[in-house]
Amino acid sequence: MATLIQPASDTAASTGPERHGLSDARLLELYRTMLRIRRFEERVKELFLEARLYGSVHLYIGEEAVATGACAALEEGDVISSTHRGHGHCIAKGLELAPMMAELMGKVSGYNHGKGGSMHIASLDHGMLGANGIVAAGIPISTGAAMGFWVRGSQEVALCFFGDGGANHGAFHEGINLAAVLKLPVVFVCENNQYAQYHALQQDLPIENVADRGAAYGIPGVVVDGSDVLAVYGAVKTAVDRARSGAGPSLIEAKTYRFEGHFLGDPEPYRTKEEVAQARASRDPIVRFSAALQQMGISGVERLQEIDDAVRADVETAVEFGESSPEPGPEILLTDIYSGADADGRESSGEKTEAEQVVPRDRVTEVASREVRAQGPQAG
Amino acid sequence: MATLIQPASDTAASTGPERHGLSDARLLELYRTMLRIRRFEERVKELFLEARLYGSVHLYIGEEAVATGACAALEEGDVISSTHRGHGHCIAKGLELAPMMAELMGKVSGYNHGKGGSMHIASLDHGMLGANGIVAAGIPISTGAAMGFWVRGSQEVALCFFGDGGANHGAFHEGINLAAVLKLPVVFVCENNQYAQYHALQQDLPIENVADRGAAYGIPGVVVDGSDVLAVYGAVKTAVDRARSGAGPSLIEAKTYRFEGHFLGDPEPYRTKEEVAQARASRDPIVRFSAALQQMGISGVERLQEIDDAVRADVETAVEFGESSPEPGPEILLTDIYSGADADGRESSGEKTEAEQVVPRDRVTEVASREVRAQGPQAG
Amino acid sequence: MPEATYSQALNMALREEMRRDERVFCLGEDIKDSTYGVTRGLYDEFGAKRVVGTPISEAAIAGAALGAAAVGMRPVAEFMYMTFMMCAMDQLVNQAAKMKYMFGGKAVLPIVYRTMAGAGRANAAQHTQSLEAWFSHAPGIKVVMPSTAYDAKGLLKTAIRDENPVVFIENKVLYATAKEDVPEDDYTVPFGKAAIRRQGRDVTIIGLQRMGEVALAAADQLAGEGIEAEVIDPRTLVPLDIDTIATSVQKTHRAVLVHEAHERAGFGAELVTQIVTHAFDYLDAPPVRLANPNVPTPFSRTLEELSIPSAAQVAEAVRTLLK
Amino acid sequence: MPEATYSQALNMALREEMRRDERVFCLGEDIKDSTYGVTRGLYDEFGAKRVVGTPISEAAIAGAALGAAAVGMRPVAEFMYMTFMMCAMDQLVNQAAKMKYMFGGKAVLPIVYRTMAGAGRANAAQHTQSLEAWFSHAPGIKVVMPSTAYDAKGLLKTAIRDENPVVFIENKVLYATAKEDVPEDDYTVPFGKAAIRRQGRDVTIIGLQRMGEVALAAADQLAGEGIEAEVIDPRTLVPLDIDTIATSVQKTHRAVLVHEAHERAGFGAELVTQIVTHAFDYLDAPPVRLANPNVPTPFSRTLEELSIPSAAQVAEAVRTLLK
Ligand SMILES: Cc1ncc(C[n+]2csc(CCOP(=O)(O)OP(=O)(O)O)c2C)c(N)n1
Ligand SMILES: Cc1ncc(C[n+]2csc(CCOP(=O)(O)OP(=O)(O)O)c2C)c(N)n1
Ligand SMILES: [Mg+2]
Ligand SMILES: [Mg+2]
Repeated sequence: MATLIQPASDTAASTGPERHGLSDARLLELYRTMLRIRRFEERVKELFLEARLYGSVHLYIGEEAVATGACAALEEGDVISSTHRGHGHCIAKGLELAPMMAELMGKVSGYNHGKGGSMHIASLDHGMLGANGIVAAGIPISTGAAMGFWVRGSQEVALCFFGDGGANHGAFHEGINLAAVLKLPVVFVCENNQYAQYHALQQDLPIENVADRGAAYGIPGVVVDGSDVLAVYGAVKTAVDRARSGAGPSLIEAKTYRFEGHFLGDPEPYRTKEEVAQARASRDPIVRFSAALQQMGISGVERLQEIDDAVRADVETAVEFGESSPEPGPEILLTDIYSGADADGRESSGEKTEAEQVVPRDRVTEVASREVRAQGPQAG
Repeated sequence: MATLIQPASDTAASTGPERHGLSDARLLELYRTMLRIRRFEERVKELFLEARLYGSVHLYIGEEAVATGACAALEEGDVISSTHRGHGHCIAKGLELAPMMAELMGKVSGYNHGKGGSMHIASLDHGMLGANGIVAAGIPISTGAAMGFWVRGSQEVALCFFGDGGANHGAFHEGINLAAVLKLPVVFVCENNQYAQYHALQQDLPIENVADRGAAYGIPGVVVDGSDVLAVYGAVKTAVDRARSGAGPSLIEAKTYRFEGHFLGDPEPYRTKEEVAQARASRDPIVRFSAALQQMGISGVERLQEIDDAVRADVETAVEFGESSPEPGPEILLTDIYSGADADGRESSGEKTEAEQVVPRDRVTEVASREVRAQGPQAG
Repeated sequence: MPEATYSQALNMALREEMRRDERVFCLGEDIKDSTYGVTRGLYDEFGAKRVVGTPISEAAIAGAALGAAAVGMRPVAEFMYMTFMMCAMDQLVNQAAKMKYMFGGKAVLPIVYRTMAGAGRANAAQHTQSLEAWFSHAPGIKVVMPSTAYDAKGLLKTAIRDENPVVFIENKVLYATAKEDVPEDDYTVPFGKAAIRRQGRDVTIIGLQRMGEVALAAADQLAGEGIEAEVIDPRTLVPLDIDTIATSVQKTHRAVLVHEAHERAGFGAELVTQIVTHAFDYLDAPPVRLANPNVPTPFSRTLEELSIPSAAQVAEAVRTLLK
Repeated sequence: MPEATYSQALNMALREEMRRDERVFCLGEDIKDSTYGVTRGLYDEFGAKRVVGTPISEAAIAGAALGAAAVGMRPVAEFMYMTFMMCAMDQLVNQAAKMKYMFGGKAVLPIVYRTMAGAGRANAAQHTQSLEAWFSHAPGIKVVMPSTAYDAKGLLKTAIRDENPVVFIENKVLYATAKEDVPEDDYTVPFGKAAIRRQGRDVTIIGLQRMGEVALAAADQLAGEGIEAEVIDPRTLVPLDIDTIATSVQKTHRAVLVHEAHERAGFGAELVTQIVTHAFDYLDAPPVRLANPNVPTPFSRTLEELSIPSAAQVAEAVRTLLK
């Protein structure tokens, strides 16, 4: 059975929320990150409904505490893999809103030059190994990133987000098992929002918790309240430390709820309006954390309002950036298929690639991790 | 944790082996089946070394109690799926030795007309859905057979053999999970012979027992001594009854050991000769069952010897049948690719197929299960 | 005779076949509330044992359909997007396609693997792949690509009644845009019979599925210039009606192939090969192949549009051919 | 310069590259005791972190290589038999092949996916599949098929140094039978350069991998009859050296393609298409394609032999072409 980490709020009455040693500034940073996700997503929805944005878009509203708490537990150089519902992960990992919004609009100034869109948004520079259109596909990939760190003996950790629906895919089993066998530095975070597209998780999962499957791989399985950002942070931090120490992977299940449809346009035949309204009223992670911050005396309503105003302004700037950016032109249709080669895979230059040089032994780790380290630490 | 079924022999001193209500005749039949497997395989090995037989051949020697005990728990109409190491499953499910041997020789009189060979031997008439060259691939297939029974509401059960190595494949996870979610009538039997080709299971499995993974699907996980045919029978019978009653699948792990190399020609660099010799001396399922039969007073040495003689004669007949059968000719190279169509998928006749008739509601079950019922009950 | 969309026509076929034969059942992800409407309402009529919702487990779906067929049922399995079939290739191609042959013929495997392919809706690279070439390269499987509502219904019925694994490829754009009168009664469209969608003498344009529309649009443009294109829809790739295609090319002396899948090693190459094999002496010029260039489908609408053959491109290719 | 088999030459390449660059590491099933000898001894030299044994989990192997490459390593992943890659197509084609493009170019993914294809050893249908056409249809992946020991070493080195996912197809029969002097020093064989294995004026025979030998054997037979065949080994399919092929066909006016994969939608169709595109006016007859017929590989040696193109068949095809 999975270990249940009690939501911080349950113990709040006696001791106040557990802050896991985070400074006031970092706590406010968590709040700001959650709001950035919320306001970004709200705006994306509006733009979609106004047909100023298009594609398959899956919103993260309601789940903000998971990405935010989890990414806050990472260090510079650590990497994440994500899912089709990836905006929150991007923001929590420190990606900027403007090139994100531009990417959702298919603009050339987007992170992927408009070639990826919402489902494939990525920034290796930030250690963000990509949203993914294929359920559970990020699991073997993050295991592989962890394998890379392990082979070269460096200290980074990989963190993998996936949905409850993904826990039934073969890639879940193979990816986690391989990581467990080799004790790779990776943390698997299941975002259990209780639905897989058009049906409730119960239809798919013959047991109570996804986390209980940790036992099948001899790794810790932990259930955490996914609307409590501090609880998520605490559970993930423990797992990240464990991974970094060489003790291997963990499986963390964050119980959460998505307030919006599966994708923009979802008629939501599978749940009632009341159910959603109740969840919004009772388990909004931002409302909860706002209350906690006030209770802890870290912030008053005014300060939080200021943060919100600033975030909204950032989102607006991102929208303007996206909308004013040019459409990609035909000249980039056939680029970026191969590195150092044309669209047919033919070498595009006679230059020696870096790989062809002899790399001295002691420079390997440095060279190898350079790319993923180019950017600073993520939010939180 | 998996439930451990104590090997019958451990309790033998006090109460004698548990016979699970099997008559003397059926017990002797179990013995005969195990011997048929052993003698068949021994002969296959000789023929291979004499180059009178070829291909990728994986022997079942040492594991006879698993197939025999498991198939004995099935009823007419039940089906099995098998693995690359399938000869034992075939014999236990009642296939005849002669067309089996002919198939291994690639002869037209073989079960598959020489098109399948050892790794694909099959007889749907016997409810034997095929050996399989792909590790774990039989798992979703047997889940599907069980789904077929469940959809039409008939009473058959599917039983799936797979290896310990297969427990790490995505198909294991998806196939068992799907069966568990729908509570399909299927029994998964893991033959844990402690090796997956060239390495010990420990390298792959981060937990003690494959059966412990049952908990990940909310189904019983049972460990049984795979060299004790009665223990296997007992555990599988319980699971088959459970499946037939509508309570869903079970995962049974039979701990066994393969006495021969992974395939014929294996240099066995991964284990010592002593280890093998010790296993042969201490856990030969046939020696054990022979002792039990004598202890229970069911049979004397002479009767067992008679059975052996008869079995050897059968095997010899099979060899003669195979060797005297003709090679397939070019005229069958391009047949059997499609049903009712030529090699390019073009309709080969204007006749209406049975499917094109209107099938009255009450005949459906009968029609649907006709094919798999054509043959009588299997050994045991 | 009511008007029906492609997706409604498919729904009619499923419903009628499920009523006709109790062995027919559907399985797949979210087929109860049916994302694209093809299985809509079937759950209400036939219940949870004939419309089986599964976890997100494509390999298990493919294998389960195979196992059920092996014991006498007639499953219709759905893969939401064709790209997801990549999660199930072993069960589809190593198992389902090969089983009958490996078993020496002693298996009858009536399975329909329904799926949806094509680009044009800004779904990016992982939700747009057209894999008809892969399945055509897998002996034992039949490959069907309906392009009209009428054919969708008739071909799906044929697929369900076929005794072999059939990969039945639907098109995401056609679901809603292809619309016509579709008979409510029982009819089938045979496999291996191409449809001549337009007669012409100057060039043969073969368009797969939605590219048939593109070919017809090009033909309309060309007609204004006095060029009469014959437009052929193969309807099924395996079996392929090479007779109709070759006869047309022998008449027109020129061929243009249009499909959405990537160009390199796509089914267009097979068509070119069969055309030159059967009509070499009649050809005035090499057949021209128009396809998705060798690039994963880009997300941006602007780029996506550039990556799908257009009527203008087809028309231009024909003009060049005729020069 | 010592004589080495194809399998030994591959082993040399791996060892040399692993010594040269610590980012290079191997992963796969049973690569420690190496079933076919390619990775033999590497574990002893480089240890468990550079020669990583994995569970039987092809999708995880493919994805792990991708993830490791994304963080700067240079993995060489092994799939014991090419058919088993069907268990990993999503990771290989949806993920590895598309990632760079989907990410707008911002990923460098130096991965070698080694595997073994071909028939000829009575392994039956599930252990013999040649899938070069599938991977050629997946933009973002390069496809390499060495046919000699020298090329095996040189192309594997190029593959390891390439910055892209490469599907590197070895051949199970050639492992032991292809043998020649292989330099011990560092050399590479470039991608996209076909080798002319034999010069001739009457016909161009293009043989993929082991079918090159068959083509050469046919050429020898034909030479006795005064027919001089040019035999070309493309060596890499993506990129493809169409220049060398087209130049040859423009000279000989006739082409025969030979491969082991199934005929329908095989890479032969792509070759025919490119040849007619580039050399139509030079062709005296349509290119002829010889391949595994559209049938899963049968087990029986007798049948298996019939399912692989033979020198006699190739020679006969050439004679017919020249009639
Ligand atoms: C392999 C695969 N199968 C099916 C889909 C279609 N699909 C996209 S999202 C989704 C549901 C995913 O549920 P879950 O993993 O719980 O994530 P959530 O959407 O709830 O965040 C499905 C079925 C897919 N993208 N990939
Ligand atoms: C998907 C797949 N991967 C790899 C192989 C190669 N292979 C054949 S048998 C085998 C080992 C199987 O081990 P296990 O499942 O324990 O069965 P055992 O051989 O011990 O009976 C391997 C790796 C295969 N046939 N299929
Ligand atoms: Mg979910
Ligand atoms: Mg084993």
